[in-house]
Amino acid sequence: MILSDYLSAALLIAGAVFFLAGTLGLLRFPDVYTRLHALTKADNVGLGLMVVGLAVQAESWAAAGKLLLIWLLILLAGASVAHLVAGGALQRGILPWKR
Amino acid sequence: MSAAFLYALVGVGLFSLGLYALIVHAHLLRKILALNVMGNGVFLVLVALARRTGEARPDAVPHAMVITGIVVAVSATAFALTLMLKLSAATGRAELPDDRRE
Amino acid sequence: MEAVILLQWTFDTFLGLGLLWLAWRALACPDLFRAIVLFVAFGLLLAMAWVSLDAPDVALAEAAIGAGLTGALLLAALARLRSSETNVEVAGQPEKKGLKVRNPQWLPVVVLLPVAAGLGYVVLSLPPDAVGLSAQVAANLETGGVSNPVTAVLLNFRGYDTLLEMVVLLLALLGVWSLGGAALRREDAPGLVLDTLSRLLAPVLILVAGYLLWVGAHAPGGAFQAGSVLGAAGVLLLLAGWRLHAGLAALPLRLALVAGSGIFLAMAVFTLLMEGQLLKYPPAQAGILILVLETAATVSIGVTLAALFLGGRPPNKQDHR
Amino acid sequence: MQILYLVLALFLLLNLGAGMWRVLRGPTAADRMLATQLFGTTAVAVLLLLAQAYGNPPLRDVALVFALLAAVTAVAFVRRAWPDQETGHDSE
Repeated sequence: MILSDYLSAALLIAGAVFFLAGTLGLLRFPDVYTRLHALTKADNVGLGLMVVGLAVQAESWAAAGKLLLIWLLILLAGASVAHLVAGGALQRGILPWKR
Repeated sequence: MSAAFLYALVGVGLFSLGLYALIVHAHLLRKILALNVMGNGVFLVLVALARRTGEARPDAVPHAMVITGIVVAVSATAFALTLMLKLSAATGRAELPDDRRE
Repeated sequence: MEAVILLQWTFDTFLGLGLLWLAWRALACPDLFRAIVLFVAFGLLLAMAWVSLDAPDVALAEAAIGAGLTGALLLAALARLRSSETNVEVAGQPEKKGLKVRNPQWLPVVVLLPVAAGLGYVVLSLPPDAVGLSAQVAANLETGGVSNPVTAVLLNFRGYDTLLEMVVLLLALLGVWSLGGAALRREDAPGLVLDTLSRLLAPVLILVAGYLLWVGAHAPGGAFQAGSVLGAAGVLLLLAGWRLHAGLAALPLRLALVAGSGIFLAMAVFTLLMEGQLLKYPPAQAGILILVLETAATVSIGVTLAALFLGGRPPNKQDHR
Repeated sequence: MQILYLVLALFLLLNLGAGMWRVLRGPTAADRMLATQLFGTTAVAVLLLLAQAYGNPPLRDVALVFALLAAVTAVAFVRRAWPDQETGHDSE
């Protein structure tokens, strides 16, 4: 184990924690709008941390770039889908949750 | 038993599940899903058995067959869905006529 | 090493159980929409199974088709089914109809249990080590023109399979088109977000299709994977409200559709005349010939899949007059 | 390191299994669709981990295709299959 291994392991584990948080949010949050947060924030950060953790180990700059591209694409897809779903849900009269 | 046989058995299970659903369900969309599950079961058996080469590269011929199979399956599914929609537009229901009752 | 093998086994077991469970739920749950969502999830899990079985070429095809096309096709069909069923005013809830099963249910179980057990027995009785055709593929790879064995099998050693497969795709589309024109549905304005998404993603999708086509010669990838990604690009554009210009819908579209099988057929005749054998390329030129074939096949597969999603013959110029 | 990659991949797979509960439960169609979106993101992470664990870089291309097509099914849902009246509870 060298320093970069420790760094990579720490980032990967942090990413997994965010994924766990995202799944918990998906299961525990009370309505569609709040669940959107769990998916678009926690999971994307989790994937981002994992991508950085793996990029540290990547064999070349091109491979690291491909990892980054994958993350950007997921961000784009997640953000757009969240917006479309939230807009559609409002249009169909699903009321946001109130305490 | 190696992992190849585990997946081959899963493939057999998927095929049997699909076949059961194909017989039991009346709705055509469900039948199309069942056919797809059956097909994926067959693909899984083929690819799993291609893995029996030990440490060497898996057999490429079943892989090639499955790739063409996946693309053919999706186009056949599209055709089946169109036929189903045609039937439903004509008769108002996406089910085959039940000749026991009429 | 022990721990790694144990972890792989655990992963494979969970994946296998997950596949069976998802398939069972998708086929048994009462709501059709839920069944489709579960089937899409099943496709995603299946792609991981291909990876676990060391079949990255298959995983690529499954990722493109299972994640993108199948779900879109099924959801669009379900939407049209609902509108047609409500139009005709069928008694009873259309949602509930998926549940209706024919009695008696135990009969198929009794018949199918021995079938399943027999299939399982046959699979388990196969020899645990079998090289299959991999030795022959490896031995002939030098003359194949490409170093990825799957591409070599698809385009060279068993090229006639792929030729006929292109024809099957075309036949499926002809079947769909023969059932009538595409439903002229009024598409809502896509809105800023969807418009931007499709404008950003479509070029990247086409670029990745080209990349997969190119790396297919020496790494996982190839015409089918590239064509599926191209088809997904078409589906995304169609969903965003884009339609083929009427001037392009007649001859150019049809040319793109038959390009794959047409060029394949021409190549078959050519090699038959030159080499005396169907689709037997001269080893020196095999690489470039395969690339030409794959490019044509990619375009045809992509356009065919997008046209299948549209679900009918696109309106011609003549129809507008 | 290989063990860590595989442990994390397994962990994410179990995470997926937990997310399935939301697909089954609903209550709205949008919830089910969102859960499959989670599937896509998690599957990408699993594939990247497996690529590293097995030292098999082409698996990253599979993850790339997943990432590219993550939106297509959800867009199809929003544009086509989302019923106009959503009561907030599916007819069970």
